[in-house]
Amino acid sequence: MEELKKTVEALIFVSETPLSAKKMAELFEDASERDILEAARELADDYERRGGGLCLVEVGGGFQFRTIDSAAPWIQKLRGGKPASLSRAALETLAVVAYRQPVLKSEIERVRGVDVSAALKGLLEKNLVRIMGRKDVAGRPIIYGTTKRFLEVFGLRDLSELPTLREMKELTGEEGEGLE
Amino acid sequence: MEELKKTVEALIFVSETPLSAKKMAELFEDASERDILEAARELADDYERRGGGLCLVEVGGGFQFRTIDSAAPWIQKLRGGKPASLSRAALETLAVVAYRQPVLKSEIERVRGVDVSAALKGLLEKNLVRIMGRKDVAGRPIIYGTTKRFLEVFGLRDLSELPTLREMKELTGEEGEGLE
Amino acid sequence: MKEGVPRLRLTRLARVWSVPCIMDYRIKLDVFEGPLDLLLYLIRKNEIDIYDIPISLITEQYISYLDAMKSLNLDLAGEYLVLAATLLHIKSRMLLPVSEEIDEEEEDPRADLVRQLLEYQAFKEAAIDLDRRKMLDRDVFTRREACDHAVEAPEGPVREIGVFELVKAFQKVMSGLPTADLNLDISADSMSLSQRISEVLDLLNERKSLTFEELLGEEGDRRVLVYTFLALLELMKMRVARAFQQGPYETIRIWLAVELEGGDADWKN
Repeated sequence: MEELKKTVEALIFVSETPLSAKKMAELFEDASERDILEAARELADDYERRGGGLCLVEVGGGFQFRTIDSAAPWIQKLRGGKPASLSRAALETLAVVAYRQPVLKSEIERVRGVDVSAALKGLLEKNLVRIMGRKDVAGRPIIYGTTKRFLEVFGLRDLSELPTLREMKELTGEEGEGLE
Repeated sequence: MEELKKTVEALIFVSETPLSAKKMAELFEDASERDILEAARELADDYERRGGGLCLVEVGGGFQFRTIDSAAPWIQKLRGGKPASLSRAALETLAVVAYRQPVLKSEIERVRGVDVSAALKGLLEKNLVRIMGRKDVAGRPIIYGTTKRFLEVFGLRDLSELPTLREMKELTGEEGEGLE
Repeated sequence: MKEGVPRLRLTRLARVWSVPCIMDYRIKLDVFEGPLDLLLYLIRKNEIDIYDIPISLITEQYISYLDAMKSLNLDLAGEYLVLAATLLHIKSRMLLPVSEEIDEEEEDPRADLVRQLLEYQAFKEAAIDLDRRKMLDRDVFTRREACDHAVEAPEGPVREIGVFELVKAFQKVMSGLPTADLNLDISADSMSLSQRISEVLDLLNERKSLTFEELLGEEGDRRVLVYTFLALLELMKMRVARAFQQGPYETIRIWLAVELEGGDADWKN
């Protein structure tokens, strides 16, 4: 294997958060961001073709090694404790923040029709949502948005990867609701 | 790749310490320690043959992924330039300065209940806190405040964008609900 | 709550809807995420076209649902009652005779509610989509650093920190103080004052002395004007700044009462 590709693999492996090609490029003198991006994507292909227990994904603006999902039950057994999971209230609140950001609490509450304080607080604590600042209107309400961690947790490269909101979809014929 | 081998790879990857075949065997009902040992050694061979940036080594009675030696200088470089997070003491001191500025050291110490010299020094060095002046009283104590860099790190336009305690209380007031 | 539980409950709910009993209502209660969710459920259950909701029927079912919850002494969030009132209002408007001429221009009384329902429905689906993704630490996992305590490097950049972490830290510190000290009223205003104090200090440090007019004249904004004045008072109270006036009607001049620390760029940045 080419030296650069090896090093890129090692760097992504040791990084705690998704590692961007840009950041890696800062370390090298004789490799461009483009070379690195190419090496990393080749690696991702290698892992996919190999079909092992690991995969290399592009997420949150960088690259990260992850386990395949079929291994999840065993990993949970190894680690013990409950798997991380979000309640419906949290997921709905998160969805509104993700699609409507920068967004005010009052707007989230208007959309969901309920008080969202507790859900919002939980999302802030989980570092999925962040405080972006204040809006320059009377009362200067706090503006919320999603974090990089949000992209990482949901395996998104960036916000544009979120599926389009099916806002005007007909409701009739939509059966089998509820979270799966 | 065989299912057991994939799972073994994923398990070793997520384990913080070298993972023994014995411990893995406890997770499976239909795989013996011997099967697992075999799968793990096969994996180690695969990685060696592949000659990439990672290797699977048998250490301390278990298996662990490691980066290859030749990547060490780059990893060090990556870690060296890595933005450090603030310790709890630093973050708490910074919080008091941010919310109570212009503030004296004695006031920060009264609030935090501990000596804050070291924490303040660190924050001054990191350019998050600055000396705003001296109070014209006996001893001419130093007045502290936050810097522009502080605003940058927290992504704020100005200090008035900081959430107030009341706003946070509104979020945290409700118990239960939301996330689990 | 375990994953998958909501779906299970909803299925069960659909099955038992026609035979209400205490346990079922209890189950139903935490299935719905609010009044809109309940309304969507009723619409779906009755196989109604959302663009043409039979308001009487839905209102009746919605209210009898609330009654059932009340009779069980279950906590009924105010939001449920607000929607009940909205439904009754729409119902009464639908009963009014519509004159032919304005018929075209006047919007269907249900239009707002339909829009709200459709919007909520879209986000509900988006939430389901999110939940279906491979979620980190639930479906997929990454390596964990063996021991990564926040060790402070004396130099080097600082990681970006969320504002929430800072407030939490402050909350934690304040929670250790007697309530008299809590001063929960740290408002956006006092933060604006801090900001202005810092700016006035910088200005004084740069120029050594300023006239009152120069200081106030910096910005035209009335709010800033007030903060500037308050900042000045605060600085004088702290005995950092002093104001002198030669005589009545003379210009007021502001001075730094003390030398600021050297010319170190560090704290001016």
